[in-house]
Amino acid sequence: MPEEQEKKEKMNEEFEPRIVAFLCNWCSYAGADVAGSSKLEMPPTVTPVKVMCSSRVDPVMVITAFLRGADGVLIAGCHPGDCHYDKGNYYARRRFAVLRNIFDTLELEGERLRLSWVSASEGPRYAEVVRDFSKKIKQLGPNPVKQKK
Amino acid sequence: MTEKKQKAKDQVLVVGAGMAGIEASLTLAAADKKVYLVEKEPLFGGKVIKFEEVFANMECSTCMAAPKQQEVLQNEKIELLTLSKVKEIQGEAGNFTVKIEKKARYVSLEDCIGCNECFEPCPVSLPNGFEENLGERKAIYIPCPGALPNAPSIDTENCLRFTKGKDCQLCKEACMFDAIDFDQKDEEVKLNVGAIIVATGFDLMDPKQISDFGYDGEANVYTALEIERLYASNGPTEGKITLRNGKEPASAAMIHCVGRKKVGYCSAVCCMYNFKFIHYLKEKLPEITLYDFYSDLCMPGKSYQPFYEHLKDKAESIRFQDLKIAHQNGQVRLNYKSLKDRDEKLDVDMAILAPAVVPAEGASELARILGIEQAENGFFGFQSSDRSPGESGREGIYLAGCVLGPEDIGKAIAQADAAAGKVLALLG
Amino acid sequence: MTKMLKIDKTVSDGTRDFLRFLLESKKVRGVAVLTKEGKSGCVSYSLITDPEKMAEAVPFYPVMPQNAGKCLSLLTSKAPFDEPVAVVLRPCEQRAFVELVKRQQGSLDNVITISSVCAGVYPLKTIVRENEDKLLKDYWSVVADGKLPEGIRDACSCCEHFVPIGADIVIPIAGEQHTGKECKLFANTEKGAELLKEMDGKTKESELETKGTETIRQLRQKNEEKMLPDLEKRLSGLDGLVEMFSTCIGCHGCRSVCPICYCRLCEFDSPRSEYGAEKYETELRKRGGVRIPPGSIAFQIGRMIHIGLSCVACGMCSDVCPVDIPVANIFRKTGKAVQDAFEYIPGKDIEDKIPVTTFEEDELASVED
Amino acid sequence: MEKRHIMDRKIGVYVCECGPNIADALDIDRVIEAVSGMENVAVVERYKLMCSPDGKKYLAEQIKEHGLTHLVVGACSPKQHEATFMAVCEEGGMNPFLMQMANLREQIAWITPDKEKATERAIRHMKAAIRRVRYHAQLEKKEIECNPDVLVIGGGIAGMSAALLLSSPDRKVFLVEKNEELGGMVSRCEKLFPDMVKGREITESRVKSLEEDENIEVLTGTAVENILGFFGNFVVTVREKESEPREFKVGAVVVATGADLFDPGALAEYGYGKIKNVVTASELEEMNLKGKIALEDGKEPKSVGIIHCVGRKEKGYCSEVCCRVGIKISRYLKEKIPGASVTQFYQDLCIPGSVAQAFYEETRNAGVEFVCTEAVKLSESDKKIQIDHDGKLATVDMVVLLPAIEAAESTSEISEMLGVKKGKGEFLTEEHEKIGPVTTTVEGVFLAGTVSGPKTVRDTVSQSEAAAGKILSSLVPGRKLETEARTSKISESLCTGCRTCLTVCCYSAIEYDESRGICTVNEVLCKGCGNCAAACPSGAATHQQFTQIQIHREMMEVLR
Amino acid sequence: MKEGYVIKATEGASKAVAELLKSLLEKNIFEAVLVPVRTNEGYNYVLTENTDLLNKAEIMPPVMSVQGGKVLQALTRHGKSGKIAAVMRMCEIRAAVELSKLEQTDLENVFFISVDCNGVIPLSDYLEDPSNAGKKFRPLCKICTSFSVVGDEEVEAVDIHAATMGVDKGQVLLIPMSPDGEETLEKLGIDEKQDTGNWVKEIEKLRKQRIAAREKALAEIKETVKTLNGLLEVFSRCIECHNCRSVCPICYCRLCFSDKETFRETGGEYLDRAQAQGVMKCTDELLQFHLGRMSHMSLSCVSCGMCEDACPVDIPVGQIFSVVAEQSQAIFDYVPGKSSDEAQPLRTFELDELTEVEDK
Repeated sequence: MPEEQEKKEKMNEEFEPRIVAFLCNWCSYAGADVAGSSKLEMPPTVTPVKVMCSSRVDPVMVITAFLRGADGVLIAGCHPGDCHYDKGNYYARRRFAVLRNIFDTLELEGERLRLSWVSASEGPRYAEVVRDFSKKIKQLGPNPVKQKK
Repeated sequence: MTEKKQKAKDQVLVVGAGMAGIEASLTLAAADKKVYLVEKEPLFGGKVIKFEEVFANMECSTCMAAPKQQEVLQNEKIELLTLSKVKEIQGEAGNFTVKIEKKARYVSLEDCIGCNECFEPCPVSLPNGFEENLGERKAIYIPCPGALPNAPSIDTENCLRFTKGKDCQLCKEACMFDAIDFDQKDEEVKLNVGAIIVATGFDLMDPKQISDFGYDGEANVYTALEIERLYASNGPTEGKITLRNGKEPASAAMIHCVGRKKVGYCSAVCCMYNFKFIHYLKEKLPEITLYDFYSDLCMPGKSYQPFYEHLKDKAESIRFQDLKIAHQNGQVRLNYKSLKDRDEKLDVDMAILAPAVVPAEGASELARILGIEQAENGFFGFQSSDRSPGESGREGIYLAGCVLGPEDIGKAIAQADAAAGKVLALLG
Repeated sequence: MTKMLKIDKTVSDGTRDFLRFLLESKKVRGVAVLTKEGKSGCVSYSLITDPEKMAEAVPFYPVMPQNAGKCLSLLTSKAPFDEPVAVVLRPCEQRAFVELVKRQQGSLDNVITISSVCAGVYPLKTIVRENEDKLLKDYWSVVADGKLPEGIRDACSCCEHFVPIGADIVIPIAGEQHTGKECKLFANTEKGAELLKEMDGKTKESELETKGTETIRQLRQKNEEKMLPDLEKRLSGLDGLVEMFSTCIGCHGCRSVCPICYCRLCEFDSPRSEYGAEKYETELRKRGGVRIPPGSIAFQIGRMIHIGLSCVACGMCSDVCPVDIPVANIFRKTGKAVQDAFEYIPGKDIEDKIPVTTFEEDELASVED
Repeated sequence: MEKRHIMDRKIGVYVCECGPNIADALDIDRVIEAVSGMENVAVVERYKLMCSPDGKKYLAEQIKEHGLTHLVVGACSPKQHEATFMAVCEEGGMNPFLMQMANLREQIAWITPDKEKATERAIRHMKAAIRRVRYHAQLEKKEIECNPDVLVIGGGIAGMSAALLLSSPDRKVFLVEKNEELGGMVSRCEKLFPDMVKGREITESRVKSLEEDENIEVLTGTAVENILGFFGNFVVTVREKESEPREFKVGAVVVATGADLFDPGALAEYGYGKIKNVVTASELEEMNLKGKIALEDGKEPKSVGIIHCVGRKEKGYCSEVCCRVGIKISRYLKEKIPGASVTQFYQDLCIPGSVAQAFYEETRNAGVEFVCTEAVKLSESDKKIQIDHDGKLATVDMVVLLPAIEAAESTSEISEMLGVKKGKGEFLTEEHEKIGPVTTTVEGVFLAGTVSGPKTVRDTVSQSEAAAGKILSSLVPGRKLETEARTSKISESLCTGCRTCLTVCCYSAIEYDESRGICTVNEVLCKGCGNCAAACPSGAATHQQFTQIQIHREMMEVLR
Repeated sequence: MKEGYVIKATEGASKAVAELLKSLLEKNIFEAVLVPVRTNEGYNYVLTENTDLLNKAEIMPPVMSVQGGKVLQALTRHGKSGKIAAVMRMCEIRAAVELSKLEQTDLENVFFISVDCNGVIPLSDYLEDPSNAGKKFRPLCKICTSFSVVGDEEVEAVDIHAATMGVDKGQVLLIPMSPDGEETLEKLGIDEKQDTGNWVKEIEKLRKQRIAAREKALAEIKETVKTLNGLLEVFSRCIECHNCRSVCPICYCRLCFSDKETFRETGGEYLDRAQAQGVMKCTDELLQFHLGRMSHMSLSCVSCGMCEDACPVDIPVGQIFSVVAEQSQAIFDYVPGKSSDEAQPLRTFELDELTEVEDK
């Protein structure tokens, strides 16, 4: 068994999470760009998928991402009140709450789904979100889907 | 001299590329006017891009400004002239001839892709004015991450090449795009426009002018703009609010109406942004003790008082008459007279001044060049109810934003659209 | 006489070995076959690429979780396989797939079909609710006696096309007495023969159709004769149909699992087939009472018209019906009637045109006047 | 059917070196090699600087030369150059929406020091972009006819100013006022602060210009009964008292219906309506206009108290103008009744801006007293009024109350009629308090003046002119409206008419079509956020540039 | 204490209510009534104005063959019905209300008569042997806490409630639940009244037991499905017939997301997917279907158990959805179908809420 453990830990060591990040065009994607032009180093774990507004993110997309092996899914949009489309992010938040609840209730490692607000000037915050989320996922290990019996 | 020829009535000059200037330009361009947007700084966006958030809804100001800035840069109807100033104007409404002095950037906007590789090697470093001197920059620089246009400029007052005549090439060598061109010359651009909108904004009074407040840029007495930059996530401390010695303040006092007596008017926005600072400071330093020194609370309109109410308990409000600031070894002492004419004193780690809003540097010269009205207090236009705010006293020239006096962004934007409206009505 | 390879193992083990061989020898990139996860796990149709995983394959497990034809359509409808894939399917499943390919719902490119002389399967509910091990034991022992297992679905016990048509490789089971110790692989086509090469085992020329298969055929005919009259009695006229579907709860499960029903959005889910207020009004006035939701008969008849010609009588519809309506029997009967009229055996040959998409000058005189 | 057209796509893939920025940070050749085999990829090239004039020319030529149907550019952030390359597409005769950018610089090169990893990521980004772009469809900006005429509701200073600025020979302006008279609040003030010009002069000069202007039709004593349609195409129904309703078309609507004043009667402490000689500011204005400021018994008041912030606590906001109104009124009193003592009871003096304080100081120097106080209570004591302010007492002949400005009753109807939400203080909500002070979330509907909150005359005028400016620039006579191409759309066959999309749309861009029982998107109003697409459970609603399949494909490559 | 009107039920509650309906028709108070009626081997909802047909009415049929909410959807999706009275179980009424929020039913002219529901028997058990009725029950019925209209379980839409629990045999207590209901009952001129105390006591007693039972049962179910492997284990039998969705009263889409072309891939891609783990099930998408469906309807799920009934492979899908639904609904303390003015939570929002889900 212990050796099993070791193997697992070792795997987690080498394991590089694959994270899909839905970024809203106006705030979070811009924030990611600022992080980039400020040359803030980030783990190579996150691949952004641009959407116009966090409210475009359909729960089914997130579910699909998870079931198809995403180790983490990040949804990032404008801070509440800042939505470029008036109120979109509030709807996004509700949808996320429901989705996250489903995952938590069924113990599907809901921590793999994250909602964060990142504004267009928050390059450093974006970098921090990426680092922090990547760290959490690394601790969780690979998506169970990829190792289901 | 380059000359832009086109029908005057289809062209408009907008002076000042802050929020008001930007708004006016976009509104005019939408009506197919060719707009020349003149900005004296190497970057544009005005004061707003220095703020992290704006009262009363605490919206992220970059999120407000950046999309509009991008629009300006991508709109082929708008030509942004940075490092430029109006030198001379002739003609009348419908047909002005304007001379613009355009300083050399020494970096080609066409070739530069904003990779920032040129800063590293530059041997000169100096306090960054954009960061209220809280951070450093090189002689070739972009004022802050995300600044637009996304290309540096060479500051000839500090570049060795221009000051000491040294043949320093380091930045040029570092640039892979041959974007840096020392041979660029200042040029004079001649424009033929039908109308002009003036939106050159404001400055904050330099508190050094009033010894009472003990501001010297070294003691832990700060101006509002310094706090804005300290809190800004793209600022010199990436949003950490610290004292000059890098420590976190345990207490801070915000002082309203700094210089109000001197200028003789209420600057309209100070109370509100002081409340905003309460939010800033409490968010970053939940333990901090805050004092809010005010004389009258000015929070006009439907949405300001609610904002105040949800913050007021986070700071002790003190209504004062006179106030002096003294400091020694880091500690700041406030000596003030309370409303009940009692003399009080209070020691804090940090004092934050809300200096009066004053006309932008060079306003008088601009008024002279344009031949438009300027009030004693230095602001433009007429403060009369029977003239519309945008009128400048000269037909074809209209005003928008804080050139008219201190006011919040919403009013400035409205005036910008109003000015644009007048232009469109005039030129058809 | 056809080329035949004999492996001295149970028909399942033999087939498994053969499939593993196909993967190992890189003759195919993948194998589509029934699998069972562990002991407790359930049976489902899977695409295997790793020889190791072949251990999970249960090629002839006597249950049909989904019509494999439908699964193959899912796998190939967007674009065909780009490399060879061997698929194990029952005769009805294979015919279903061919029908779907005729309708552009899949592609035979790079598909190599392995089918069996089918002894039928148990109803899903039986497998789910009764002792699986016992059922399996019974099944194979009965098959080994050259008989038909007890309790298999009606559709199977009356099946007439249980000998595959046009499969590349055929494995006899029904009517084959030695399934317990030997596995025969008949190479039906050139492709099939290719696959058998280098696979160890004794090759010889042999006949697929034996006395065994004949007896099974007769058995099944008898079963049908037993079943039909009763069905016909109940089905007499529209009332009979209404009667039989009176318990229908309108879940349309029969449609969802039907391999031939490939429409993305069924006519009967479209607003066109929904009643408006006034329609109810008139119905109510006419009859004094309307059943709601209405139109379960319209749905069934409509479906018969849409798929009758291509119904391969695989029996899935009966299997999923929550109220045990013998949908499959009804469809089989009505379907067969039209199919005979056009002498059309659905899925027999990819070249046969679907009768409704073609016509002949001198046909169907019988229906005129 | 998808099968068929997907197959004959020709995707051109171009990687920009961005000088050393991308070239040094990752192995572009490996990226090229990795994507070359992909389905539909016709050509893969690298270029030193794609956004340079040469680069753009090169790209446009490539599109023509290879007859590309789709384009993927791996370069900097789309925020930087998407517009640039979309223009290049049109240059090359390709629909610009068939292009997709992969952000190799900001989001890989500059944040991934390890070249190996950077390259892997770049490959993933590029593949994702390529997979996605295969599903891009041509989108066209539609041009729709629009009506340049404008409806201005409300004939106060706001409405009049807007109408006058809008008027032009090729645009008709309808100015609708429910009262018989134009002029609104301003015409009911003798003078206005800070420069004490006459209110009537201001309004009358405007009324005159309105009457002379044949492009403007003034409809007084007329109510707006209904407004249907959308930006560029509104249909308005108005009715003049009992007469037949009248219908006309306009392209935009300016709402300038103003505000009301808080009723002090609601608050016992002021004894308004009970105690004699307690009047409101507007009542005093009225007296003043009539020529005489007097007590009920006709005598002149010798002492007057002016009380600020009446109803401020109840309303929860500061009405901005009251302090200055109070100062103005004390000027009236000093002027008309020399020797009268005037005392202002205020909480906070709100006198923002470059001149108000001078106005205040002059007045104070003229002998008006200013008393700062928290709470005030009035009571009657032998014909006089006693003012209890924070325990201290003062006695005066007359008290003038400065009531808060509150949303007019009519605001609710307007809000219903136009779908503009009510917000803080029940006033109409601007699209954005800061950067959209006169626009609303309903495109083509503009706000001017106190209908969106308390304002000075000056700010009211500038808002009216701003509304006019917005209209002049967006609704140009003879020019069509260009719609956003990247909008949502709703599939007729899949829509169940559940209206979930409609309820979540922040721009009222979705309408329910009773006859067909489905929802439809109004492309003029849709801003393309895609909220409806995510809200719709059956995917009947979709965003044309962010379709489910585009995002799914992109995502699958990311996860591959 | 509320009062109810007493009607004789010597031949059973069903007959009694049927008689009530007859008189409602005869008095032309309604154009027609919607009730379950015995047809051959089954029970079906029938809309009728024919009083004879009401003799075959079965107010509380032992099985639920079609969920009443779906019935009303079929009846009013394309425009409101004439003025009708509908006799239904609570879960059916709540589904109908939920559907009205989703614009799938128009209840303006529907007058609801609810009944104390003691649950239904699974279809399969009934088919196996009708005499199972009243012995076996749907698992979800056994733990149903909203089987009546007392207190928390009050549902605005109900006009009259026909109480049978805690009411002496041979009687049905008709309790007016709305002004409209009150009025209607007065029209019928029933003289005998009785207070509802016993009934309330009885309901509350039973509810207490049910709440406990529910907690226990759902906790057990949760144990079996939790974690990915648990979920896969339970659903591995799923054959993707999607019966659960087709019979669900809340699933109203014409085309389910799971049937869209979107998720189809090319043969090559499927092979690559198989490669990843050596094997790929053709039912690989099934969790996407079930989780996706949860994300769409769990807020409105009324735990009626139709889905479970219709599942040909006996997956306890209803109970599993209940486990999730209860939690989802708790987030917005939303009770589906309780009140028609409460917006379905995904169609609205609060400015200041749910911050606990951010950055977690």
